[in-house]
Amino acid sequence: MAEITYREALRHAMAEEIERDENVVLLGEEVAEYDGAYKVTEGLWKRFGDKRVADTPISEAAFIGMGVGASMLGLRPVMELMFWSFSSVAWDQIVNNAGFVRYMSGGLINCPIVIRGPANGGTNVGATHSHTPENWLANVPGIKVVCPATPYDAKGLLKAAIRDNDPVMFMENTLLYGEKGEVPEEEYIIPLGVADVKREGTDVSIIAHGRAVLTALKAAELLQAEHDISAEVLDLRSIRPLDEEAILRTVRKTHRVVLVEENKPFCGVDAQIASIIAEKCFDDLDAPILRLSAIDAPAIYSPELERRQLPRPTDVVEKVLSICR
Amino acid sequence: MAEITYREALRHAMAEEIERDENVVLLGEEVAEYDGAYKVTEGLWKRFGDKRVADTPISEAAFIGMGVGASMLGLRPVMELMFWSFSSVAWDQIVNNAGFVRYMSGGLINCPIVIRGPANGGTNVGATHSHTPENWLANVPGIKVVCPATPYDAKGLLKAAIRDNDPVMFMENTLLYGEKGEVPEEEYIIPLGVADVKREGTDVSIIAHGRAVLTALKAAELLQAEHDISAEVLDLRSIRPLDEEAILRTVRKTHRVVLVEENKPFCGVDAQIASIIAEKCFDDLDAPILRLSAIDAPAIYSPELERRQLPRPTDVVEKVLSICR
Amino acid sequence: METLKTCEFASAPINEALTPADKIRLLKEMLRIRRFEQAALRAYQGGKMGGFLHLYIGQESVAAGACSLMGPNDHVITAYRDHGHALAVGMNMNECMAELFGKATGCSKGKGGSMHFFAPDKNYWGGHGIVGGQTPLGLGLAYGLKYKGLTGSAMCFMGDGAVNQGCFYESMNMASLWNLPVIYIIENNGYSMGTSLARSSVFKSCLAERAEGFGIEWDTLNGEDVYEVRAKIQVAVDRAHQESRPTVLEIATYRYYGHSVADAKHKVYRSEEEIETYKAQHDPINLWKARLLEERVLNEEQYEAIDDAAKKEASDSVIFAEESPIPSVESITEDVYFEVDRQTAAGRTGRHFFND
Amino acid sequence: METLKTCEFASAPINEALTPADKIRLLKEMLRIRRFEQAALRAYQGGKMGGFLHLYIGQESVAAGACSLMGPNDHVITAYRDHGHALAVGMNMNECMAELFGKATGCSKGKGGSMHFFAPDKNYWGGHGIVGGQTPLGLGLAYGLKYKGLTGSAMCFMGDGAVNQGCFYESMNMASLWNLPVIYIIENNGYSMGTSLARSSVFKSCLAERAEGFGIEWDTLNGEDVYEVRAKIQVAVDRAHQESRPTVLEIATYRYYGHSVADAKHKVYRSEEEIETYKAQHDPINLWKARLLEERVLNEEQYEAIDDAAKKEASDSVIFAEESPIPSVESITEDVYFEVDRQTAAGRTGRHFFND
Ligand SMILES: Cc1ncc(C[n+]2csc(CCOP(=O)(O)OP(=O)(O)O)c2C)c(N)n1
Ligand SMILES: Cc1ncc(C[n+]2csc(CCOP(=O)(O)OP(=O)(O)O)c2C)c(N)n1
Ligand SMILES: [Mg+2]
Ligand SMILES: [Mg+2]
Repeated sequence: MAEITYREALRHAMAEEIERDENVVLLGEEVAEYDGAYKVTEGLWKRFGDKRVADTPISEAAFIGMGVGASMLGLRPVMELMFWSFSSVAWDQIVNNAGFVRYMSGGLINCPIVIRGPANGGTNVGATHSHTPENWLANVPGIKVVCPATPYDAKGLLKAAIRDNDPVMFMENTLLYGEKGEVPEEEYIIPLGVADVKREGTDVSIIAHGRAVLTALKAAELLQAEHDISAEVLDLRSIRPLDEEAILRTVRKTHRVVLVEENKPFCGVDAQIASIIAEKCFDDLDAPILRLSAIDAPAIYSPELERRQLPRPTDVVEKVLSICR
Repeated sequence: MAEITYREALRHAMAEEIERDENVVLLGEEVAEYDGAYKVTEGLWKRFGDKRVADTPISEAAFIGMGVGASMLGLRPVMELMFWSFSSVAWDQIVNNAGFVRYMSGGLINCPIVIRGPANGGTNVGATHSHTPENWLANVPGIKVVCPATPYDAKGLLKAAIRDNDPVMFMENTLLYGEKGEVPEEEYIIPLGVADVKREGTDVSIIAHGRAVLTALKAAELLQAEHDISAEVLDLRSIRPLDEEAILRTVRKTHRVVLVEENKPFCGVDAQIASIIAEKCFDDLDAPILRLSAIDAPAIYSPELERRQLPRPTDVVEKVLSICR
Repeated sequence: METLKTCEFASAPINEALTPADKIRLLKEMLRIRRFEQAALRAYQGGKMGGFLHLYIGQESVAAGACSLMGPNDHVITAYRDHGHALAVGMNMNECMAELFGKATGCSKGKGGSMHFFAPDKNYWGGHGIVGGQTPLGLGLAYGLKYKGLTGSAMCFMGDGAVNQGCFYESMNMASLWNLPVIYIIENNGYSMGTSLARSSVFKSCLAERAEGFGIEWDTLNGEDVYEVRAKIQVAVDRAHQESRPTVLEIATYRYYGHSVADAKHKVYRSEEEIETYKAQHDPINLWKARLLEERVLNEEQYEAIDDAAKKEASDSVIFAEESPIPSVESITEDVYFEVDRQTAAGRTGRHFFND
Repeated sequence: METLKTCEFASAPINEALTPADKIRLLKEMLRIRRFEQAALRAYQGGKMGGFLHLYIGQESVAAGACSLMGPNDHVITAYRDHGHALAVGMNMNECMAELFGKATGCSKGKGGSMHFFAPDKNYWGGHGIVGGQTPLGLGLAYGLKYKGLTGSAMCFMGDGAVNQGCFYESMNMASLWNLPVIYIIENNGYSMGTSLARSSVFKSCLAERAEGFGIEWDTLNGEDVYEVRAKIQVAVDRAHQESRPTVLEIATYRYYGHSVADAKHKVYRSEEEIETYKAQHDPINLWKARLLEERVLNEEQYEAIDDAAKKEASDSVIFAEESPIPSVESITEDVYFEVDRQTAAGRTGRHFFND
């Protein structure tokens, strides 16, 4: 299998879906002539032309809403937010229009839109540019949320998201764009709502999503090598729909769990995961459910400190040791 | 003590603070000449005039941002959102500007703003008008969130919020505006971050905020009368800062807990409360932590069904019985 | 800007082309709106529904005139004051009244209520509660039409208060930049809730003139005359069809009732006299009726028959709504996700709902 | 609209009032900006900082000219391309460079970075990363001034791309409606990232003309000439002070570097020739220097001395930044809440942070 980057995997997914379905169109700031601020859409405008790949003005509310309106007519717009942080100026269009139009119309209208872009801290761009709104959006019934961690998942999930008939919020990570991984030549789809055991283990479960999965995997190696602890790493991949069975399965297997995410702690995704486990695995747990999130402050600029603000493998190790000793 | 409504309590708080501090100004749609869409500000424009109470155009992003800018100069704007739902079009101003300007400026700038208005379902106004964003906003370090349930709390907390030097999101409830309760004549303040045991009990703790507190209290009565179960009801009052000690105290007292809120379940405030309890009361719990939230769909219009969508006292009773039998 | 003189409205080609039956249909549509809403108001006062009820009465000529211009690829979207447009595109009163009653037979199965009527099969895309929030959606409909290579338009209605929501300007810029066939129609009834135009907006000659800064053609018109409404909107429709260019129109109109049924102050922020003057001298139904009488297309007897039919349709719809079933509790979680409703593979994978 | 002819700019009263020392100070401010940013660029390339670095080089006359007009109650706020305004209001290079290095001695203690400089003591309110997001804040500064009865203004800078954010229009309407002394200054450098003006906006004669629809006075000006910048902005400042009315100004300018340091394509979406022509013929520092030489206010030697001082200040600031301490890990949760930082009763009540 070829090794390609997360960025390329996303690009291939979009290219394949553009070719496959004439209703797929890519829209966003600098996605066309500039090849994308993070080069995710590089070459697509040249290849597919103005109709299928187009640059928008800096008007997120209008262009996201435009995508929603177009999707109601049957188009499948794939909208790039240069950063998911900029969803703040299109919030109403995302939540009320993409999220609720099917419900408010009693099921008469569909909204097969994908909104994608990076949602992460860790690149020293400050608090205004480092939002991770997966928890906010997964709070909204009607919306789906996906956070792939690897090139393989990125491609398979994005293709599933584009074909999905519901609005899917697809959250990437600028720190992952350059990460490489094996991706098959043949077409494949990864259904939304299926978590992935990224590493098998028996002593403790580490559950994560997005880039925190890589952190968890590094922690699992350290735990094995230095502490002889066998950690299972479960990658949620999709936040809503959620693979609850996979969560319960791993907790029932290891009886100990540490939840890791890069969001701020209060009402983060892992609060929800913790509440599910606390209810459904009450008799399975041998230790309290622990959470590790970003240090609870707006994203700091200072590069050294921002590295410290996000969960590091050693922080995960420490958490695990506190319940595995 | 006089019995006044929740609405009057809020109004008195604002009137007193306007009189007390020349920097307090009320701004929002229809708050002045129209006396407020829900009459919370009734009479205040007549009494205090154009300068202290003013009507804005339907431009939430501009007027909330205006309030933030004015607060940076030392004003203490109290901004009414006719519905908290309309925060969706001002989201960027609230999160990035009110929430982060202190941090991004390294503490050089304060933002003593209060944003208030009703945040609730249950009035058959549909999905676009029934948001309860306390979980989204409490996710943001830099922001404070308050959800009073009674007239007494509404007044004391609003006065504290106006005097607070950080941005406070104050979430009321149209279904509570007409509720009456005792409120003293003398001035008082209820500090943010102090929960209130609204009813003492020994067998189970019901933790709630906002209108769900009234639901919990009714449930507690039913439990006592019909099932001889003594339920303690803890009203969080303030979501951030959070009175964690009070939560741990009641759980350690009763060993059983049901969390009730009117928000949608995924990553609701109670997910956070559950995750705190699951971690810190691991050895204190005699039963799984249960949660009761709104039925997980956009707010339905149909009046009969919306009543069913929000937690009812009997639903709480059922949850409690499932862990107290 | 292209304009037509008053005297020419009746003789504009689009109006010249009207048969007597067409003209009577326009009257009928306006009467249907009025009688439907009067019945709805009574039912509201009788406690038959919840939430808001924003009446369109007084503005009927706008929706009826505009929607009478729709061809197969002309689409309509509006705000929460949406009953008029819904009926004008051809929705039946039963599904609309049942929606108000929150019944399973409602156009949105009782999920949307008064503010959220939809009929995509009739090119009607709602019914939107957030002020101004529909303006990017209207842009999207126009974009979708153009993308698909269809000759059509998206008429996006909005209030005079809605012009102060920023996404409208973003949408105008994009419509102009991308040559999209959207028609923004500002129904200027003089008030946004209790706030008069003068207290909410500053403008040069009118609100529509703000389009000038975006290189968009605009015009103003008097909404009381169906001929004028049709003639001037047709100019915009033609521009959309032929040049794929947007237009912004501002239509002077008036609402007789309060902002919503809950608006107790609507005779405080505006005078009784103002309301009565409008009713007496500018009522669009009376004016159209007078026209048709004058043109001898209509006589009083026919008028009564049409009106009676509208009243009957309205009262029948109340009975229909009353007798319709309340949606089931299970239906609360239906229509949230397409994939779950259809029980596709995607809908059966993973957990979508999180109670218990 | 009030305009001044080119020949008159130098003799506008506000420019006539400039002493030779004042004129040299303007030169010095522009050179400080350029040398600071060149030093910052080198440090960035040397891996000394993270995130973005948006250089203002080429646009110095705008910030220097505008800020030279500030009286005690005139305030400034801008977007993320904020180093020029920061230095022009009087911030020192040390605190600015240290901020870029993410050090505890930075103006925002290393918390804001390049996009988020602040100096409220100098009436400088940032430095804002979300495009257009500062426009309501500028409105709020103007509102606050008026509320407090102060005679002042809020100059709110923004880019040509930022005009397509809706809150700008909402803000213009409110500024006009409430007579607020805000001055929106569009620094039109022809591009928003890789998108030229023509590909992002439709307008009549210029972007500022969109203000017309809101009854706001507007004007355009050539940013390369400090006299013109000062003369025309002063008209707006006078309007703010005397009439408490807003103004929208559009200033033609140019950035020499890419959108940010990461912009590898900036010689693809615009030609090398375009850049070189601007540098050769329109460089604001060269032009101002030539003026002052011509006016015999300056000689080459003095120029070199001023430039050397600016370079030295810049390189010293790099040393300062290098040698400054990294903020402590504990500082991550400082400056989040006022009440917690001050350990007031409110700050000591309840839990504010939720790790562990
Ligand atoms: C963003 C937003 N802000 C406020 C409201 C509350 N609201 C509903 S209708 C309305 C007045 C709108 O007036 P206008 O646009 O003139 O329409 P009209 O009611 O006259 O048809 C207001 C303030 C809302 N629904 N959405
Ligand atoms: C709401 C939002 N959308 C997108 C961005 C990303 N972005 C940052 S600067 C920029 C271009 C802005 O151009 P312009 O306003 O002309 O300012 P200039 O960079 O030329 O100074 C973009 C698209 C952002 N920061 N905020
Ligand atoms: Mg109106
Ligand atoms: Mg620019």
